[in-house]
Amino acid sequence: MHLEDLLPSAEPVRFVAADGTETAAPAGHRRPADDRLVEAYRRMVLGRRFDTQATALTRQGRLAVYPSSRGQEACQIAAVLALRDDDWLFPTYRDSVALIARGLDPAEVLTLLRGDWHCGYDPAATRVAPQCTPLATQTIHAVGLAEAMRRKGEDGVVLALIGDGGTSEGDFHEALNFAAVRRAPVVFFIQNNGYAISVPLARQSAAPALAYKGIGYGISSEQVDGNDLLAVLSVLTTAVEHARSGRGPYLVEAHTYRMEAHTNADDATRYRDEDEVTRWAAADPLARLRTYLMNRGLIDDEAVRTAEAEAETFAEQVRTALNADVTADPRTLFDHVFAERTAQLREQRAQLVAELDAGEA
Amino acid sequence: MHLEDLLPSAEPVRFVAADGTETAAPAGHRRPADDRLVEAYRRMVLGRRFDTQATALTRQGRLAVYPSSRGQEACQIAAVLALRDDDWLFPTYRDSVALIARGLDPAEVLTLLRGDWHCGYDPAATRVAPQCTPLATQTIHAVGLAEAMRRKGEDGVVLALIGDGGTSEGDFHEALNFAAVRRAPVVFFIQNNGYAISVPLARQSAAPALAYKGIGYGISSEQVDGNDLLAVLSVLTTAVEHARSGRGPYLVEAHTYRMEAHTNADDATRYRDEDEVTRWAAADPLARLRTYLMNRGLIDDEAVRTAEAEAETFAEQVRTALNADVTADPRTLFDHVFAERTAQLREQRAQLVAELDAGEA
Amino acid sequence: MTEMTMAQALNAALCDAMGDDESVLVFGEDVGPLGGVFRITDGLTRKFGEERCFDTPLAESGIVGFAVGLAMGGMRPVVEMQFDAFAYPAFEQIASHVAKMRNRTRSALTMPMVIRVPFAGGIGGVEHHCDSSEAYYAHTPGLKVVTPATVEDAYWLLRDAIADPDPVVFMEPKRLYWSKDRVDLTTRSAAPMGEAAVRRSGTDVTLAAYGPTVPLALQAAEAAAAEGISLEVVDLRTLVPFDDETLMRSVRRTGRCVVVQEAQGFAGVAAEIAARVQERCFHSLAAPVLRVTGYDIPYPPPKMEHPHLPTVDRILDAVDRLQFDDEPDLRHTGTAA
Amino acid sequence: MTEMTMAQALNAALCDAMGDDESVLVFGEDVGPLGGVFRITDGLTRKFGEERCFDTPLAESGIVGFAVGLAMGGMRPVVEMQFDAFAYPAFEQIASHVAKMRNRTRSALTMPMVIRVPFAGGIGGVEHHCDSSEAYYAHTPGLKVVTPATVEDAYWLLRDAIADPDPVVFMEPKRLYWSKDRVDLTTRSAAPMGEAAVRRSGTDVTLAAYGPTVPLALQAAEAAAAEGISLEVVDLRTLVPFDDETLMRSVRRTGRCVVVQEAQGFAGVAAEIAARVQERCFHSLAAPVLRVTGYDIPYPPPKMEHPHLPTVDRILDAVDRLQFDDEPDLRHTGTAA
Ligand SMILES: Cc1ncc(C[n+]2csc(CCOP(=O)(O)OP(=O)(O)O)c2C)c(N)n1
Ligand SMILES: Cc1ncc(C[n+]2csc(CCOP(=O)(O)OP(=O)(O)O)c2C)c(N)n1
Ligand SMILES: [Mg+2]
Ligand SMILES: [Mg+2]
Repeated sequence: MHLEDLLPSAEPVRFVAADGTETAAPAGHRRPADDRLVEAYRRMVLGRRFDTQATALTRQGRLAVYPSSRGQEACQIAAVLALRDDDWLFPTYRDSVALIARGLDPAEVLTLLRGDWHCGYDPAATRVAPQCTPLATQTIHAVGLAEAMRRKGEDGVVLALIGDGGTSEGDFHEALNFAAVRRAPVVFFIQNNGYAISVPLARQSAAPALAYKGIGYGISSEQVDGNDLLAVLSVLTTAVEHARSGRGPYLVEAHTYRMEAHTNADDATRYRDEDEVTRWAAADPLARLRTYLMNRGLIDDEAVRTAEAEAETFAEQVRTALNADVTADPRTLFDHVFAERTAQLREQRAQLVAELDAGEA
Repeated sequence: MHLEDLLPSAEPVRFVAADGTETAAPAGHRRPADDRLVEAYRRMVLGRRFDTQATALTRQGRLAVYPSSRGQEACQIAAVLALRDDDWLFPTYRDSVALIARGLDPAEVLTLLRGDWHCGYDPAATRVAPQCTPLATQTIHAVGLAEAMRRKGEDGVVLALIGDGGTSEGDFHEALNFAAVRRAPVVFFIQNNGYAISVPLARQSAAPALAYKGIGYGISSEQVDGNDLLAVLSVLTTAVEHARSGRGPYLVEAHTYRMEAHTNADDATRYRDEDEVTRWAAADPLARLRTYLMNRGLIDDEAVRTAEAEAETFAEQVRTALNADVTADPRTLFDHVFAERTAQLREQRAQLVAELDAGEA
Repeated sequence: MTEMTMAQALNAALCDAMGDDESVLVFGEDVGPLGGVFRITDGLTRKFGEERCFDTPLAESGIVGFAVGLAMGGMRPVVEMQFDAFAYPAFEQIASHVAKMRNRTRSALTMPMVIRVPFAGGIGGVEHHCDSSEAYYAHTPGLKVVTPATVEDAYWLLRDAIADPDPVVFMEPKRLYWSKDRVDLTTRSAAPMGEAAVRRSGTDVTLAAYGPTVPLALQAAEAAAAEGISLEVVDLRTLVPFDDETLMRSVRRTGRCVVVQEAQGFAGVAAEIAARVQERCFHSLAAPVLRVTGYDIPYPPPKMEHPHLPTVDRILDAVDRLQFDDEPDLRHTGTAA
Repeated sequence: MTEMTMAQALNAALCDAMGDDESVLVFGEDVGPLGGVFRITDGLTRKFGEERCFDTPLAESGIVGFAVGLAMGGMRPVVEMQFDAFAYPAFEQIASHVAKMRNRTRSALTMPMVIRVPFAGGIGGVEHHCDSSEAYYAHTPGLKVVTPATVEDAYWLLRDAIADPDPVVFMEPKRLYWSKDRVDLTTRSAAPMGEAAVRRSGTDVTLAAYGPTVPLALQAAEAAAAEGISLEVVDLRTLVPFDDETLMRSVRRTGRCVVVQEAQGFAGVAAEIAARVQERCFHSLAAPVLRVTGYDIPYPPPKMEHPHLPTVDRILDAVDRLQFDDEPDLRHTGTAA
C-alpha cells in the first residue's frame, strides 16, 4: 500500500461546478454513466420533496421532530445508488432521505420521529440498520456486520454514514481501526455539513480535511464536493468496489452544507448568519445536477415536470400516511425487552393491564 | 500549516546505528549537545539497574507486580531530559524508570506495586501525574492540565506517554483532537514496543506507522528509532519547543521493543519466539549509546565504571527501602474518598474500628 | 421575589458562580453561542467570553477527561452532558478517574468538578434522550449525586455543587426545566446540599421522592388529603451523601413509607432507600416499604411514556396497600408467586 | 467425575459451545495465542483457528460494538473484558445498543451475545482490577446478568448464557477461578440459568449470596451450626432475571434474611434484594433484612482488601443482630443517628 493511496486529493473531487457547468475531469476518477445520473436526478427531486414535506409535518405536529438533510441530497442519493440491494446501509437520524431513496416506506421511516414504537422498518429485510442517534456508535456496528457477511460467504459491502461532529467520538476511531486491521468491506462516508448542531467544523477539528484521518489507520481516503452528485457518486462507487474486491475499508469525506437548522426545534440564527446560508444556496446540489443534465440534453423540461409531478404525488402519499394517528398499545412495552418476558416483566405487565382495565392509566 | 509538517519522515529518525556507529545526520534534526548525551548515559545506566532490581524484587515477593521497561530506556530517559522541572509528565504503569530519572523517590514510585496505598508520590509537587492504568485515559487529562497551565500564565509543556496498544482506545483519538483544536502545549509520545501484552502491532494497527495518525488531527508528527537516545532526545526536544512556543501539540512515535514479558506475571513464550528477542537485544539502546560515546571519546572505561558503581549503590538503596514491610492502617480507607467523610462513611468506619478493637478484622 | 423557571435558576447559578470564581469554567457540546439545547448556559459566553464558557469537540469521554486535567490544574470545571444517555461514553472517565482521583493520590489531586446531566423523561423525547441514570453514579464511590426538584433548589444546590471540593453529578430533571416559581435568590433559605427537606408534613405515610417525582408526590399528598389520608413528602435532594436522619425521623413517626422514583426499579436508588428504611426503622414499620418506579424496560417512545411513568394513582394505590387495616396484603407478599 | 478449576470449567464451556455452534465467536484482548490473562480461552485458537477465537485491537467499546454488528449479522459473539473496570469504555455500547437493540427493532435484530467480565477482588489486584460492577448491568433493562459460584455452574451457566437469545453479562468471580471441584460435565444436574439454588438448607436465617460471597456464606453457615444456629444459603446464580420464588420461599420459612455482597453497598444488588424481600415477605419477617457488603469506597489496595471484604465474622454479627430475643436492636434502627 503506497502512502499516496491513503491520502486524499489535495482538493475535493469535482466534476460539475456550482453553476452546473462541467469542470476539467478530475484525474483518476470516472464519470458515472448518464442513465445513473438521470436516475439520481429523479430520486433527488423526490428526496427534496420528501424532506420539505417532513419539515412541514413537524409544524402540524404530525412529527415530534425532524432533522432535515436539505442541501445534502447529492450525498443522500449517491450513498444509495453506490450500493447493491444486498449491501447494508448504516444511517444516522439525518439520513431519512437516503432511506426513501432506497425504497423504504416513508411512514415506516418516520415511525420513530412520530413518537411511535421504535425504528419502524425491518432492518434485516431492508438491510438498513436502525437510524442511529448515539453518535458514531453505528460505525463500529457496520464493521461487525461486514465481517458477519464475509463469514457467511456473501460479497456484500457496508456503507456507514456519519457526520462531521460524530468523527470526534472515540467510537469512530475504534471503528476505523477495527475495519482496517480486519480488512472489513466497509465504506465510511462522512457528510461534513459544516456543523454539529451549533458547533462549526473549525471547533470540531484542526485537520486539513477529515479525509486525512484515513492514513492514520492505513485506510484509503478521498474527499469530494458533497454538492456535486457526479463527484460523490463517482468516488463512492470506487470506494464500494475497493471494499467489495477485498482491498479493505475506504473513507470518503463529502463537503456539503445543512441548509435547515439542526432540527425544526433548533434556532440556527443563534450561531450562523444568513449570508453563509445564501452562499451555500447558490451551490445547491439539485439545481446543479438539473442544469448539468439540461446542458447535456440528458433531461428536458418535460422530464423535469414529470419528476416533480411524481414527487408531488409522493408527498401527497406521505401526508395521508401520516394523517392516521399513531395508536400505541402500552401492553406492547413488555414484548421486546427479551425473547421471553421475565417473571418481573410479567408481574409489571399484569399491574399495567389491571390499571388499563380499571381505566386508570 | 503545510501537509509536510504534519506527516512524519518516511523512515524513523536515527543518528546512531545499532552497532553504535554514527549514521548520516538526518535532515532537519539537531544532534543533542554532548553533555546532555553523557548525562543521558548516566541516567540510562541507573534506570536499567533500577529496572532489573525491581524485576528481581518481584521474585522475592517484595513487589506484587512489575512492568519492566528494559529495552525502552532511550525513550524513558529522553522523555525526562526533554522536559523542564516545571513541565508535567503523564506516565503509564510501564514508565517507572522515567520517574526515577526525573528524581522521584524509588520507594514512592513503587508504592502502588508494593500493594500499599495508591500512587505514593505527590503528583502536584513532582509534576508527575499518577502512573495511569486505564489505557489512554491519561492522554486527555494531559490536555486539560496543559490548558490549566496556559490559563495560569505558565509556559509549561505536558508530555503524555502512551503505548502502541493504547493508541487503539477512543480516548487517545479524543485527546489528540482536543489538543489540536485547543492548540494545547502537549507532546504525545508513543512508545511502540511492538506488543500490547501478547498482541503484536500488526493486529493493533494497519497504519504505515502510528505517527501517521497526527495529520488526521492537524498535529505535527515524527517517528524515531526508539533505541537511539540521540534520535529520541533530538525529536522530543523539537516537539517540546514546538509546543512551548504556542504552535500546538506534537505527536512522536518511537519504535522500540519490550525485552521482558509484559510483567513478571506474564509468559511471553506463549506469543513470541526467542529469535525476535535476540535480534532486538542487538539493538540495545544502552550498549548503543555507550559505544557511541566511547567512539567519540565522550566517556571512557572509568566513566562507565563510575556510572555502574553509582547504579549499584542506588539498587542497594532500593533493596533496603523495600525491605521494610508495608504497614497499612485500614482506618485510612475512609480518609480520601471525599474531603470530609460522609455520614455513611463515618458509620462504616466506626463499624470497622469496632471490629479492629475487638480484634476481629 | 421574582418569578423564574428552573432553567433560568440554573442559568443564574452558573452565571453567579462564574462571577464569583475565575476558576469556574463551563464547557461541553453547544453550550457556547447556542446556550445549550435547553438554554441552561444561555448568555454565559457573551458575558464571560470564550475563555470561560466554550464549545468543545463532540466527545463526552474527552469532555470529562479534559475536565479531569483542568481540575488537576486547579480549575473548577462545570461540564454539560447534552442528555443522560450521552454521558455513557464518559463512564470510564467518571468511574475510574473523577470518582477515584482524590483517593488514589491521597488528596494531593482533587476533583472539584460538576457534571451536569439533564435526566429522566416526561418531555416526549425520542430514544436515548430520557434515561434515568442516577443509580449508576450513586453506586460509584467517590461521586456525590444531587438532584433538585424546586426552582430555588436548582439555584442553591448547583451553587453548592460548584463550590464543593469533590465531584458532583448534578442530575437535572428535564421535565422540570420549565417549572416556574417566585423566588428570592438574594437571601438563602434552602437547606445545604446533603440534607433532605420535608416538603409537606403528614402523619400517616412518608413519601420519599427526588427530582422529577417530587411534584408528583405532592400532588398525591394533596389527593390523599381529600380522602383523609395524611402523607408526608420528603424531597431527598441529595442521593449521595444520603440524609438518613431526615427520612428516618419521618418514617419513625409515620410508620409507613413509599419510595417514588422515575427510573426503572431494579437495583435503583429506590431499592437502596427501601433497604435503608427497613434496616433502620423496622420496628416502627407497620407495613413493608413499597416502591413506585418505572418498569424494567428501555425508556418508552413519546406516545407511550405516560403508562411507564409513576402517577398519582400508582402512588395512592401503593399507599392503599400499606395495610391500614393491619391485614396482610397478599398481593405483594409473593404467596402468589 | 473429574477434578477441575472454575477456570477450566469456563474454558470447557467455551470449547464445547464453539464445537456445537459455528456461529459462536470468541474475541477480545489477549484471548488468542495467550489464552487470556486468566487463561479462560486457553487453546481455543489452536483448536478452532484464528477465525473463531482471535485478538482484537485494544478498544473495549470497539470490541462490544463489533460484537453488536456481528450479532446483527447472525453470529453469537462471546467477548472478554479483561478486567471489570476495563469494561467501562464499552458502557455506551452496552447500555444504548446491546441492551436495547431487540426492543428498538421489535425483535427484528437480536443480540445473542455474552460479555464475560472477570469481577470483584480477593486476588490482591492493583487499582482498577477489582471493581464489582454487576449492579451497573443489573440496573440496565434488556441485559441478563449471571454469576456462577461453583465449578459446575461455571460450565452450565456459561453454556446457557451462550445459548440464550438475549445478551448476557457473565460476571466471573476472579477469586474463584482457581477453586476446584470434582464434576461430571457429561450429564447436567445444575439448574437452568434464571433459577437460584439452595446450597445448604437451614431453618433460622436465610443467607442470600451470589458469585464470590457464596463460599463465604457456606463457611458462615458451618460456623453458625457450631453455635446451634441453622442458616440456609441461597445462591442466586442469576441476578437478572431474578428468581423471587426460591428466595422468598426460603425467607418465608426462616423469617430472617441477610444479604451478602462484595460490591460497595449503596444502590447495589443487595439493596434490591433487601427491598424485594421486605416487600414480599414483610409479614413473615421477624427482623429487618440486613446487608453485609463492601464499604462505599474505591476498591482498596492489596494490603487492605481484607478489611474491606465481607467476612464470616461480619455475616455472623449480622445474624446475631436479627433479634432472636425479639428485642429491637437499636444499633440499626437509627435512633442513634
Ligand atoms: C454520543 C452522543 N452525544 C451527543 C449527542 C447529541 N447530538 C445529536 S446530533 C448532534 C450533532 C451531530 O453533528 P454531526 O455529527 O455533524 O451530524 P449532523 O447532525 O450535522 O448531521 C449531537 C451533539 C448524541 N446524539 N450522541
Ligand atoms: C482500558 C484498559 N483496557 C485494558 C487494560 C489491560 N491492559 C493493561 S496493559 C495492556 C496492554 C497495553 O499495551 P501498550 O499500550 O502497548 O503498552 P505497553 O504495556 O506495551 O507498554 C492491557 C490490555 C487496561 N489497563 N486498560
Ligand atoms: Mg454535521
Ligand atoms: Mg506496547
